[in-house]
Amino acid sequence: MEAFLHQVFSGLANGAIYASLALALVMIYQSTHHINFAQGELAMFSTYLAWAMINAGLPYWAAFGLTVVASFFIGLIIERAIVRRVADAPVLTVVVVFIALLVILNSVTGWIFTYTIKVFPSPFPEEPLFGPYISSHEAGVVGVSIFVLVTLFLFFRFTPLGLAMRATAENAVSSRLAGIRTGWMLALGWGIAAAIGAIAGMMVAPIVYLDPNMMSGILLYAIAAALMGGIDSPLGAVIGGLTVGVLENIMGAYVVGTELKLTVALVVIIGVLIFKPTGLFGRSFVTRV
Amino acid sequence: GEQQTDDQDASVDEIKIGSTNPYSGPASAYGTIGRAESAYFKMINDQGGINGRKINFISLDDGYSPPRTVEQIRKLVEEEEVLFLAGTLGTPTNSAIHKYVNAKGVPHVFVNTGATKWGDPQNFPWTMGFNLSYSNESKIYAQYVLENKPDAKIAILYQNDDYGKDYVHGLKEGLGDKADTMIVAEASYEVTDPTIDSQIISLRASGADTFYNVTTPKFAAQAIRKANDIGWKPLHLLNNVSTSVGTVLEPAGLEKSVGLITALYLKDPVDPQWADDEDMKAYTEWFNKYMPDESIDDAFNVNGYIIASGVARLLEACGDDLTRANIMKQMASIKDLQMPMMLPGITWNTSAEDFFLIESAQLARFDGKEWALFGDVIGN
Amino acid sequence: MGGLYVNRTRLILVALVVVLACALPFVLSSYRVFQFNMVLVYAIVLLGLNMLTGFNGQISLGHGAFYAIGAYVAAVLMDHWGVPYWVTVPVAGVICFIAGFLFGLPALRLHGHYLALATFALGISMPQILKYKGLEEWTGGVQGIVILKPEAPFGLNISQDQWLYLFTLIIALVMFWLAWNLLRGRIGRAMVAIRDHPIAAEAMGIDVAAVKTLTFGVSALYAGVGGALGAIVVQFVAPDSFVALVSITFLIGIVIGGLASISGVIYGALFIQFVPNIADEISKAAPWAVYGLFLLAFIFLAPAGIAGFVRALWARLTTGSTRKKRAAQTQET
Amino acid sequence: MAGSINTSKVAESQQANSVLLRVAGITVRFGGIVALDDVSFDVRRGEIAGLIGPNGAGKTTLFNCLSRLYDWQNGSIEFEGTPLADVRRHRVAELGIGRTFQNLALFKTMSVRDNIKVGAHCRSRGGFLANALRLPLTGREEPKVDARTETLIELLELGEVADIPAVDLPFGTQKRVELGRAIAAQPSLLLLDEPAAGLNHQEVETFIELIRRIHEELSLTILLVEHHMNLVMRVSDRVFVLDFGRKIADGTPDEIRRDPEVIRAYLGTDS
Amino acid sequence: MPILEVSGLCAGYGASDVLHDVSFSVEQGGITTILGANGAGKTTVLRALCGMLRSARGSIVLDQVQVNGKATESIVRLGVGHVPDGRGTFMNLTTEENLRVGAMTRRDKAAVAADFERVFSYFPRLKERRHQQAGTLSGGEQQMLAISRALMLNPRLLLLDEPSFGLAPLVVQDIFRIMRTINEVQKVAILLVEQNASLALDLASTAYILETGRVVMSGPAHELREAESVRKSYLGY
Ligand SMILES: Nc1ncnc2c1ncn2[C@@H]1O[C@H](COP(=O)(O)OP(=O)(O)OP(=O)(O)O)[C@@H](O)[C@H]1O
Ligand SMILES: Nc1ncnc2c1ncn2[C@@H]1O[C@H](COP(=O)(O)OP(=O)(O)OP(=O)(O)O)[C@@H](O)[C@H]1O
Ligand SMILES: [Mg+2]
Ligand SMILES: [Mg+2]
Repeated sequence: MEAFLHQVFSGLANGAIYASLALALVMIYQSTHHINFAQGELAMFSTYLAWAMINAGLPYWAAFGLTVVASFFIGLIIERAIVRRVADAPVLTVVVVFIALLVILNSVTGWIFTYTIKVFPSPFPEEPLFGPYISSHEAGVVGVSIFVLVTLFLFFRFTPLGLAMRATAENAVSSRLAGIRTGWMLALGWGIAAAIGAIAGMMVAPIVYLDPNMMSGILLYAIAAALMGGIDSPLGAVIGGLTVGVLENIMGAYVVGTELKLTVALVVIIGVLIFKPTGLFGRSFVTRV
Repeated sequence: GEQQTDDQDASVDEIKIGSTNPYSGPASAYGTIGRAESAYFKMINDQGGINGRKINFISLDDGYSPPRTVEQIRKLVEEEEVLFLAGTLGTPTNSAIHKYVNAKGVPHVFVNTGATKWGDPQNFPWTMGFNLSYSNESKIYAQYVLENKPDAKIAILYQNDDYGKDYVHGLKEGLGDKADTMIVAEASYEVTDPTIDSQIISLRASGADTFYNVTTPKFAAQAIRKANDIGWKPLHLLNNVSTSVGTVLEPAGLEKSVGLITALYLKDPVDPQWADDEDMKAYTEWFNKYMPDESIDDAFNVNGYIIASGVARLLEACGDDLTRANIMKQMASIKDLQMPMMLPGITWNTSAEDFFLIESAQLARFDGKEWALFGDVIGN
Repeated sequence: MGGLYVNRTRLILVALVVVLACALPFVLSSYRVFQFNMVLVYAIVLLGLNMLTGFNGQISLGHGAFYAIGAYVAAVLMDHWGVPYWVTVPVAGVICFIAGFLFGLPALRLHGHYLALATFALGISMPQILKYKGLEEWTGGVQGIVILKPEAPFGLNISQDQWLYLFTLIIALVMFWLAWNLLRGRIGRAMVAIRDHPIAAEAMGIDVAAVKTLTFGVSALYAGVGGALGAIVVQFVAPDSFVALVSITFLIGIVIGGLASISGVIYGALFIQFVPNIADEISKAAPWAVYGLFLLAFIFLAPAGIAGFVRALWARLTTGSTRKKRAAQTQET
Repeated sequence: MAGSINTSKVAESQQANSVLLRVAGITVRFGGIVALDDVSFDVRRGEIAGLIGPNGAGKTTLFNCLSRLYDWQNGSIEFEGTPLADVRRHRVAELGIGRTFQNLALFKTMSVRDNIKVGAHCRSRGGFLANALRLPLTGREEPKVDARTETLIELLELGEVADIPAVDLPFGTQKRVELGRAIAAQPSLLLLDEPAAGLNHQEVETFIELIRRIHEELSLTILLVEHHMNLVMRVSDRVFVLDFGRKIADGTPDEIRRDPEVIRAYLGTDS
Repeated sequence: MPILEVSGLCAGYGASDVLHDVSFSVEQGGITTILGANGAGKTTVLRALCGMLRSARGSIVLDQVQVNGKATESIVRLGVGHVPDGRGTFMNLTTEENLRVGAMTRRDKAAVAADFERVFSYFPRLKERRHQQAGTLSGGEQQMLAISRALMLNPRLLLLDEPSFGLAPLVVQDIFRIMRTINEVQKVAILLVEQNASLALDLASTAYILETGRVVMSGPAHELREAESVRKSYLGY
């Protein structure tokens, strides 16, 4: 029983990691209707920036803040310089651009910072929170995810900017006819997503260590989480993330063993999607003729 | 297939050597090994080459994908017409070309993985591995456990690929009849897993008092830290792949690493015990000059350095007889060779029947600062 | 899709390419022949994927899985039962067809990103399944299977590489012919109609579910045939040969080549075969970055894929009439 | 197709006035919205029936039921005696119900010609195998489809644009393509959802001619939704009126034009 | 002083032009209508005005500001409401969100709230459907929504591309009444593209006839109403 609980808590902790990146995916989806495969690498790159700043002697929170801001601008610039050019292209073309970004970021980071793992500090205290079950940092990640979730939710639901972004993602032409500066909305979406990604990266790195491939595995889980929760729902991303985390642990520890746990977890997720094709919390939209 | 005999003309002033490494893709952390090898040969060439010949080391990217390895090796053999192959990295990748290079009669030496199959002169006379084989290393741990903790309950964490499985297999062989009773839990992970926390929890819950940790650096660091954090204090046997003080133990926490036991055969540039070692000085000097952008912490570079120096040594031994047959002959007649950066007493030995280059290691326990070697050099 | 008129210039062009392809193994070195052999293999796989994703609009990020199944079917048949290599190819095709069809059934419920995820999951899981203990007896587990290279038959005096290339070429030509027939006829129109407007397609009497699942099956069949040929050419299969990246590479192939274009898959195959090597030659420090830059450059210069680029060029060269140009934009070659 | 004129005339006289489509007590709800409320009517073979009503009255919803895109909660629909509830979506066209869409549902990237060919899908045969292997069946079927398509292209005067992707055409032309696509399926009942929307006066006149012509030549039964009163009243034999999902009137155009309820709910005074 | 003055406008999609040397104007507070057959280029004119066509050349002056080459959103922010061809509904937003998007550029909260009530009073149907996903609205309801969305912008110049499209006769009458009201009460200038020529010519003061991308006739609406060719093609008597 103790081990079981332990698995559940550890799953929740992992799930919070997935959720934090999944939130960035939801953000970019809401504002561009794309799933950004480079989101993980972008987050990883941001985390290296933070690491470099901390190494250069900056205090944690200063580095944190600067990184979030810098990442925002990096996202903005990537959108304006690269993604913008394929705005009217078919989805798959955009996907290839994302893949290009992914490999470039991964490779360049490895080149600059080498592939050895780096320790990234946690802003939370060392002592565990609930006995050995969950460390303060892990609890902190959960907290940060929930904070980002609530912020995003409020942002999209209640601010005009959030509405403008959703409108732009859905119908850029009509949005422009409503006077929305769609170019900036897309860039802003990228910026915010990159900033959220940076937070995710800085939350994840203390747990998995910082290395250029830090996010590639996590991205997969984050995508699964975001889709299971519903790609347009911040709440879905978090619940999806936590579910995937726990599901995977339970599968691995008690049901199918570690060798097939990912496979089985994915099968379960797809099963859920077949049952509910827009994810657990995703809104289903009707297309009528 | 036809056997080619396009051995290189001894009169040429350049020796072409081929290799593959994952410079791109998810395994690109190993890329630094290839870069270290290239850097070493650069140094050799700067010093005038070997027997007056420059070395042209062509190391191609295979992205750790077997089909691409086949392609690149064919390019090296058929287009570049390299004299031989050295330091090709990875088990699946080398498996893909194993038959081809032997059919072609191209020396395929210093194969950079620890699988057992690289030492099979009967069937594959052109292939010889470099590392202490994973299974031999495992047997050292098995022997240690059998002697020091005969009623150990062992839990194993391993990477779900041939590297991991070779280790597990070796341990089971080493434990013999007792394997079934002693091994109480096994858990695997995929390289794409973000963490191995769940596996550690499961292994601990099995009631094991001995932990066989067969993981690559990142996961090793995670495992050491996690085991410690949840208060699991087993006899912790760590595979040689991840013994780097700089890139594994420091990230895991030096205090959390106290008590780890491993089998060592290389010197670690970060381990303070070698600070004044002559080998290490030469290494550091070379590193700072030829690999200024890379990380000295990274023990992978040592691997590349030794392979390259082994190749240099081999060419010296070949003299002017740069035929493929002679290369294999020299490769298979190494006697008690003490190479730089190898632990004292760990020598290279081969023969026509024995295609295992490194067959010994010495146990070491981490004391929070350095790997304290103990016991004799084990193996032949 | 429209106006797939077989005019004379096109016929001549196709004939020229075929003749060139036949001559290739007799003028190039063995190693190059091997590379072009892989191009043919990839072209077959891409053709299937393009059918599914380009023409039918079902995104697959997991075709590497069917490629793997095809490869393993061939390897296991040859290794375990000594089945002749040429028999394994159709068998792999049929098995993959069934696998693809079965996967296509639940996939019917999923759309867009959700389908992409489901297929991606398949691609990710495949290596794990291949390593699985329960299948080890067949698959050789992590060790994989080494296959022998076939000799040229009928006492032909050509090398193994040349023979394999020609063998692959014959199969590729057949596969292209079949795809051409399929895509330009009734079913091909139905596939595109489903992609463009599934509701209207159904209202026009197209059995959307059947066409989609069968397209999935056929597309997997192509991947399986490609996989089997790839295994024979490389002479080795292992789980590490079929990681998720392979699926992504295939996707890159069809996009760079040109979505919903038959000729595009050849360009795409050339790209995925040769560009990584070029990247490697440019930089050892960060070859992936170079590869990524190549990707971006191609996308920016040829947003409709190389096939689209060639088509536009062709249109500009041949006629000045705007009508034709416009028609050419969405036509496929 | 052209040859069918005579035979169908005979058939028409035999079956004249028989019920082709029977809608009985159909109710459709979306959450709280009742889009159709116990609607019943018959369409007789060979007639042109008009279906009018205010915006949101449920006309398109009814069409969507007829093509099985929507499920209804109550009631039944029979087409030539077959209960539609038992018919799967893609069988509807084969059964003989063809339609156009209010907001256009063309296959955008396909040429006009191919759009029309897809319309003929349900009247041709040949599956994956036959197509891929070019079995004799395909050799027989494709020319038939080609011929039919060319006839329609001519009938609808689409020759100029036959090779242009549908998406690049002006709205009115797209509507004509949709019409062509629908009749390529050789339906016995043609559902037209606002076919004349966006046409100017002269174009409406031409369109009326066209409707009459295809009605005649192809011996079709037509159910027509339109807000263009001039058109509806001139071509329809009978008109049904929906309001808030309920049928509020049916009768000849003259009767409808005078119906006070219809005037109040729909026509207004100055039309 | 015209609020909109267009001269020598050429524009198209891709290689060839659809519009050739089109010139017209809309008076401050006036109503101008453009009539023309299917495919004549009416929609293209409106698109060009709003900077939606990169190929557009010629001069477009909006209230003394040259707007050629400006981004659509910048032109819109000068006070141009556009009811586009095809309605441009945000299918996955609710009716209310659609309207809020329409009012996105405005900061005057109270006035926006008042405008909400105003468009709901014009189209009670929309109020009933307030929280419904706009993509599920009926065609006519979406048309009402498109008009309302443009009104929410509180424009000075309203471009209407077939506002009566798909609307029931009664609603068409309403719409024209509404247009007249906003024109008279709020002094909104209107450029109207409409197939219902009779109503359009009644409402407008100036009219232009477009044929294959060229203005072939123009003048006061009541004069055009009498012209033989206009009567035959557009009015039917
Ligand atoms: N899928 C749906 N979900 C929710 N409401 C719907 C759906 N489809 C239709 N409705 C509602 O049902 C009502 C009837 O819609 P329908 O499209 O049938 O109207 P219509 O008579 O065709 O109107 P119009 O003349 O404007 O096209 C509308 O009020 C619409 O909002
Ligand atoms: N997106 C487009 N791409 C290419 N050609 C187009 C596009 N939109 C319109 N056209 C072409 O431009 C010409 C003018 O079209 P436009 O839509 O301006 O006509 P219109 O007068 O508004 O007609 P309608 O009465 O159908 O609305 C037509 O020939 C049409 O085919
Ligand atoms: Mg309707
Ligand atoms: Mg128009």
